[in-house]
Amino acid sequence: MNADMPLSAQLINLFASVILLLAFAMLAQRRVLTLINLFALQGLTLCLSTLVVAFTTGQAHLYWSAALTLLLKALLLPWILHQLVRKLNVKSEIEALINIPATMLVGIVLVMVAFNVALPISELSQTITRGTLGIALAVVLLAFLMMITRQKAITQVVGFLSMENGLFLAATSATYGMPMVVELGIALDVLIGAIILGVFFFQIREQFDSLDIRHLEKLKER
Amino acid sequence: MLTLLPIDVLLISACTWLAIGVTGLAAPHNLRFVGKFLFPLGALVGLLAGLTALEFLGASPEVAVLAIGLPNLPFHLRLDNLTAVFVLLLGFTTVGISIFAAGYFRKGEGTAPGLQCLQYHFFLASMLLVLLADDAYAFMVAWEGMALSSFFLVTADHRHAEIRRAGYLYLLIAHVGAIAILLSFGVMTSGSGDYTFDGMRAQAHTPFWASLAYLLALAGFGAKAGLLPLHVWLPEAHPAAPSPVSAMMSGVMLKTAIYGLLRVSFDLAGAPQWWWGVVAMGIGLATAVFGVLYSAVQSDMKRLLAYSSIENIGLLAVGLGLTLIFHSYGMEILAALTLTAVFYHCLAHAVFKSLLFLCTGSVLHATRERSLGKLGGLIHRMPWVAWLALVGVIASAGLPPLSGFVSEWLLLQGFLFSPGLPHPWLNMVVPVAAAVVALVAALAGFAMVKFFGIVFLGQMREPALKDARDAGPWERVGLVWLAGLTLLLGVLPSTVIGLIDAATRQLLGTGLADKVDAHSWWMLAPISPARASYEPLIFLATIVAAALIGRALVRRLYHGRMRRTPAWDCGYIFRGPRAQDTAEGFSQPIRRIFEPMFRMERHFPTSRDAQPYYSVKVGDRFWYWLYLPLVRLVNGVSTLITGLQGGRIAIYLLYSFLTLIVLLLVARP
Amino acid sequence: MDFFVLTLAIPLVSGLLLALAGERAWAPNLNVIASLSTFLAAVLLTAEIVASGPRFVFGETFFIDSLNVFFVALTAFVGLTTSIFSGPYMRNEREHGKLSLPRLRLYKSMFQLFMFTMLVALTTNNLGILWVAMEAATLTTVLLVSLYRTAASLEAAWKYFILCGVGIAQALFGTILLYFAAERVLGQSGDALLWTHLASVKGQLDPTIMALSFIFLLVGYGTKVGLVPLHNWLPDAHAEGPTPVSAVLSGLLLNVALYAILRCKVLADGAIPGGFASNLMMGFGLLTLLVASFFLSRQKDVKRMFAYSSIEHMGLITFAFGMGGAVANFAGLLHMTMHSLTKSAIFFAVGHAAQKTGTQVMEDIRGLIKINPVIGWGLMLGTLAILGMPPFGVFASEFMILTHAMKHHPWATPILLLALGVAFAAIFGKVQPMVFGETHAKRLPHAPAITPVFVHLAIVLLFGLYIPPYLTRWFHEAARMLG
Amino acid sequence: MSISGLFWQIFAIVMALALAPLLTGWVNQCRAWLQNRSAPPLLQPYYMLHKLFHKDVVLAHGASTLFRSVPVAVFGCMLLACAIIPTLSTDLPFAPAADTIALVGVFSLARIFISLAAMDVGTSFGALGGRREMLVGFLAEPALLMVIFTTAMISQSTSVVTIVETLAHRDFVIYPSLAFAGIAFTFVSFAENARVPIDNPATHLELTMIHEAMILEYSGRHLALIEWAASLKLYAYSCLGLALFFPWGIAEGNSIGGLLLAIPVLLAKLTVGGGLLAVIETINAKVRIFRAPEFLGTAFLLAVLGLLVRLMLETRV
Repeated sequence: MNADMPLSAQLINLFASVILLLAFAMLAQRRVLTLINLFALQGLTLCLSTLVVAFTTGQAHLYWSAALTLLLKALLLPWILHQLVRKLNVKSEIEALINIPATMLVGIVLVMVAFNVALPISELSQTITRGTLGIALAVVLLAFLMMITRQKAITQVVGFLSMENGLFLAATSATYGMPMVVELGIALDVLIGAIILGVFFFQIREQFDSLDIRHLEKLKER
Repeated sequence: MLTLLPIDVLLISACTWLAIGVTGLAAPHNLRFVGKFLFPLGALVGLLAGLTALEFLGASPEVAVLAIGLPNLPFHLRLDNLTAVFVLLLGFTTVGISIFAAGYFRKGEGTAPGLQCLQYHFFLASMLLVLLADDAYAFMVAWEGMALSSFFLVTADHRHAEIRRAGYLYLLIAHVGAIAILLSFGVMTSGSGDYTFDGMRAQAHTPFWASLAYLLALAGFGAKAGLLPLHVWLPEAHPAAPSPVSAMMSGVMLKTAIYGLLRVSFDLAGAPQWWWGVVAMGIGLATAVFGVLYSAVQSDMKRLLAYSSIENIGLLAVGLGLTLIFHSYGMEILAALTLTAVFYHCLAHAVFKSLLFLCTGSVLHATRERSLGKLGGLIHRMPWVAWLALVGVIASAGLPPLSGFVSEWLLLQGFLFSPGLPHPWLNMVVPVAAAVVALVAALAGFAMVKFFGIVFLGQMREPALKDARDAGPWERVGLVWLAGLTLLLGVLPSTVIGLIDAATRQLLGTGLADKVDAHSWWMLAPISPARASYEPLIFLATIVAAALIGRALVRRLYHGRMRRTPAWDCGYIFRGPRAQDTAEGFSQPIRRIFEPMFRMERHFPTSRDAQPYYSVKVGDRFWYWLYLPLVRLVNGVSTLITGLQGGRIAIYLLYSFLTLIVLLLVARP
Repeated sequence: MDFFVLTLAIPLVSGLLLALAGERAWAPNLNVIASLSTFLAAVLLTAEIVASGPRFVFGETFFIDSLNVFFVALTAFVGLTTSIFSGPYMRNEREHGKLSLPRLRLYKSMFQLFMFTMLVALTTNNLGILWVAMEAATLTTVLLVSLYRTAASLEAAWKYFILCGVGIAQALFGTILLYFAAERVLGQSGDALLWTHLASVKGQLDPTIMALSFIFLLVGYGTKVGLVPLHNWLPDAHAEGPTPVSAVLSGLLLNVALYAILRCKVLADGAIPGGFASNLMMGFGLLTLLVASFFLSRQKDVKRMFAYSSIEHMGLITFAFGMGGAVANFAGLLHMTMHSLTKSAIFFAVGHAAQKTGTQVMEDIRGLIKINPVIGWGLMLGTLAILGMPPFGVFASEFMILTHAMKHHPWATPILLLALGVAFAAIFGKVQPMVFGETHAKRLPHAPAITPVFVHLAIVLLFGLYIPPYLTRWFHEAARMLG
Repeated sequence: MSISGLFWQIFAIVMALALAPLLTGWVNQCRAWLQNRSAPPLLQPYYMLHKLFHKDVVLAHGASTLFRSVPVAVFGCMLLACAIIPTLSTDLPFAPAADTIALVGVFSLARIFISLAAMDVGTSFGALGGRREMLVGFLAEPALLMVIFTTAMISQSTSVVTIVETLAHRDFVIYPSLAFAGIAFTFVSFAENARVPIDNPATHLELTMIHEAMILEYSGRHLALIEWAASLKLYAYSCLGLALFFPWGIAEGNSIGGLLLAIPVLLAKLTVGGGLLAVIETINAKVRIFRAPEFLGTAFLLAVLGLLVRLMLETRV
């Protein structure tokens, strides 16, 4: 990191690093509620980072994005998830398919991959946030990994939402955010998706008495 | 001013057939309407098509482009002499079969008559279009339409699992063959993108690509014709189908494959290589031997005939191969000789095999029995069918003076004059091939004697056969038509060769007609009378005259008294119909001599059996050598691949994940 | 009135209306009427576009050219026939006690909303909105797939949701990268995601970013198309949802996802030299085709089997578009159309068959031709059509694809043929005993709506023999647009 | 075709009709001598025919029209065969009607007729004989064809007349191919004429018989015609063998002198041939029916070998 970097860029890089760190923390987390909290924290960091970008670049619509992020990712979705966990009586312990150290190792490899892939592109970018594109990709990949390794429906969903965070980070970092219509649309989709998920959880729970996705392995080729 | 060219007439014929078929759908269960009106109408159209082709033969090609088809490839049609010969075959054979069919269909036998009428006439129309098609798309549409309609006809009585299985196998192999044909067309366009046949003719093919096209066509058309090893559908599908359909398939449809092969190897693929002929001849010989041996050991009369068709197709392939060899070495007279043999055998086989299949149809209707072991003595109850079948049997056995012999004779002449070939190795192979052909012809006689003897002669093996009734008037007319054609083809070879010579000239540039015409019309001497000649009419007349004079003299000089008694049978007390030779017994020598060729499952009775019995099942080795391993391979791969769908969502996500990672790391512009 | 607005508004409004009052007796009729009006509007819109060329709507948000108007017409048509079909079908389901009234309301409402999202995805000029609409299409159908609330349907819907959600997230990443690339040329404005603008500057987009972007887009939308190995949700969702849903998923949703890829491919091809996007698509296409065909022979559930068949055909179409060029694109478009029509017809027939016999297990379905000759023949002919037997239109497009492949990519031909052969053997071997043979099943209370099956098949048959010249022109124009 | 040609053609046919039973009688007589039996009279076959013609026909109940037509048909076939094989002269107006290939066809036709007739009544022996006959037939027929091919290749023709003329004119060159062909032809002739290694014309033992099994149910004039046809067949084969391998003495054209010379030459050749036949029959034992394929297979192979030898050694000379 260059010393002559403006403060805003340093801040953004810091926030991005925090997001990546949180992604790792989520990957390593064994408890559902903590996981949701970490997710909320990630949303909050994302919101802050967006605010910094908005402030620095003067892009007005980014304030809206930041607000939306705060509302949706940091408050509403975590709240819904909390409610669900409570209502559905989810066991707080998360069972992973692969043990956590191994997952972490794979995660580190993924970060390397992501940085490598993003490097030639970041160099093309003129934005102050260009360094964070690799981080965004890494967050997406880590969330993907989390979805693969976790056995609970709810953790998969958190992974999925965390992936959205990564995407959002990418959008702000590479291009100062997508056009407003699109942002709104995406937010709406995420919200509806979350609601449908909630409905789903109840249905799954009703059907299987559990949210463990191991029950969802009946459909296959025999 | 409206002038109807022959090609228009043929097109109208095809459309009329389609229309007749659709009309059948209007009254699907009205047997009287469909049988007594639509089918005879179809026969008339067949006659029209046949006469048109007859009229056309010798004229210059006509083309037509229809407004249907693909946007950049509308249906191209073309009527040339090669097509005309096969239209002739289609038309005249159809007359007999359709008239027979008019009296054949019964209530409650499988698909409704009207629907069968649709499928049948669709089948006819598509065969006509196959012959007329002049671009790859039209050809493929007609070709697959033919396969499809005949598939539905084969499975008309789909309540039986084995019939369904036969239909499946048939359509599958037909489809695989169609794929090969399509590929062959693709190769022949040489990347020009022009899928009309004219476009293919215009290409200059390198030997490699031409050979590839030829081999693909051989595989594709061979699958339809029943060449080894793609023959397995044939003995299943032919018995399964209603008899007029078996007749149509065996008599006409198999010939369309020969047509395609001729079209590709002489017309489209460029100058033939000498080894093309060797390949065709080798496969043909193997097919012929295989067909005739299996034909001789069958216990089901329609299967027997089906295998006999395989044999005949094999002989046709041999003729084709020989023609290719001669043609590639520029020995055009000999090529013309063997090509004439091929055409002649196509015509002859179409007629006599239809005749025989129709006869089995009559027997089947009269007795509800296909197994040779339960038939016998039908000549007493069904004299019409029996005597007409005898005509077919003699022709099929390749005996003078009927049609089968003429083509065999021409083919053997071709073999005989082969030593002029510049290739020493070929010089050695060809006579051996001739020996095999001779063996096949002789074995065909064995199979045919078995067929006729067991079905029509002897005593009735089952009491129920006493109620068998002879064929009805429609069926008789159909049979007589075909038997008459067989006789005509047998005794008027020069005339017929004069007709088909236009096609020979078209493909080779040389014909036989001028040589044949140089002599009396009853004499067939394709090269010169000193080298070889055959006068079937004199031949027949001599035998008949000798027989009649002999009989008259004996009657005049002696007396004609006759008594009926029980059979003498070496003085043994008469032991009833069960003591007769069975179909299995009759073919025992063949099974024994050619044992390695068959895959036999036998059960011998022992002294401890409460109910001793003997049974033998003859299986096709190709199933075990080729088809079952292939099925196992596909199943194995399928099992491996279905492992992908293991039901775990995490694994599914992993697939996406890995795909992404791999693409990110590997894919670079 | 603007036909375009109507085309979009009718499904949206009727969807909302049905959501509010879908339990009434007239609801099924409303569903059909709405679909019919949508279809009519789409036809008029098509006529207008064909007559007067492409145009923008709502500023530059929507863009209708000959490529997407063709999909609009197709979508509206299949939507109409599906709604006709689903009337008696759903009534039977209800009388079998499989569905309650509120679920039927959900079904009808979601069906219309689904149509809306697809039409939006097809007509929007904004790649971001395209993404949003695709995601919304997923969301609406997730509820449709789990309509029966059985264990299996929940599982299928869950897998559908997660896999497609993740997939579509990749597509969003791709879209962001695309925006990133575009922004450097077009400047930072909302225009940078407008396809018409992107297409005009596609040569200047940075190849590195575009390559990365296309990978994400392909993997993302490819999940929805059902490209192997991203296809795993597809058979489950098709098999466990109600049959009308399977029909529209197979017949329409896959098309729309492929359409999204096509739009992106045009840009990627313009930006990246060396046929990067084409090669990727050809590779995925072939892999999909081959793997799916081997899946077929192991199937026991009839809808599952036809789902794999859809995957197989999507592979073939992807391959065709991958080859590119006017002929292959034309063939690809034609094949999409033929596949949509044929596959939905098959699902209609299969739906009735499954209802009559009370099972989707193929071994238990026998002798359809005896229970109901019309359904039996419908299934038989549909199957033959989808297997590429002439004279059905699927053969026409397969013929063009194969011949084009032989000309330009001869190495691919054996793979194509192997896959087609294996698929033929597998599907036909399973369908034939279902249609033919003996059975003991009994009749249904409501006569099935068979017209859609035969209307579809008749069109497919017509296309095999004759493609009307104005359609040809239209296809050619669309094909040229794809480059 | 000239009047004299027609006359000699008819003369040849009449001679065949007359001579054929005599040849059979001669062979039987020789056999009896060689086997130390008292010989039947030379004219015994004529007596037989005469007696049979006089007798009533006793027809089995199950016999169909086919059964009754076959004797005349077979008789007609054999007569045709005799008509086209040059015995005295090569100027045969009927000869173009059938070349050697068609000749083989005539024999097959007769065989098929008689096999069918054997199956007609529906007795166990009949069908047994029929299938054995066909077994012999399908092996003998290609062998015969190959023999004919060898000679046809030498003479570049399949016309019997041309073959005989060519072979008669040849210098005395040793054709190894003809030797092979000759042996094969001998084998085939034995099999085709129901002679000893394959069949025994003088037995009604069910395990061994072929020809006799087929005609068990015939009687009266039918049997007479069949027996006569059998004699004609033996005569035809003998003449064919003589024409192919010992063609000297057959007149070309219609000179009375040549023909008058040809008659004694033919008689002499037949006498010797019949004697040799009897000798071979006597010194051989009948083989089991399933050795017959080996026997005929050997003949087939020899014939093919002859053909190959012809191609290998003789075409280059």
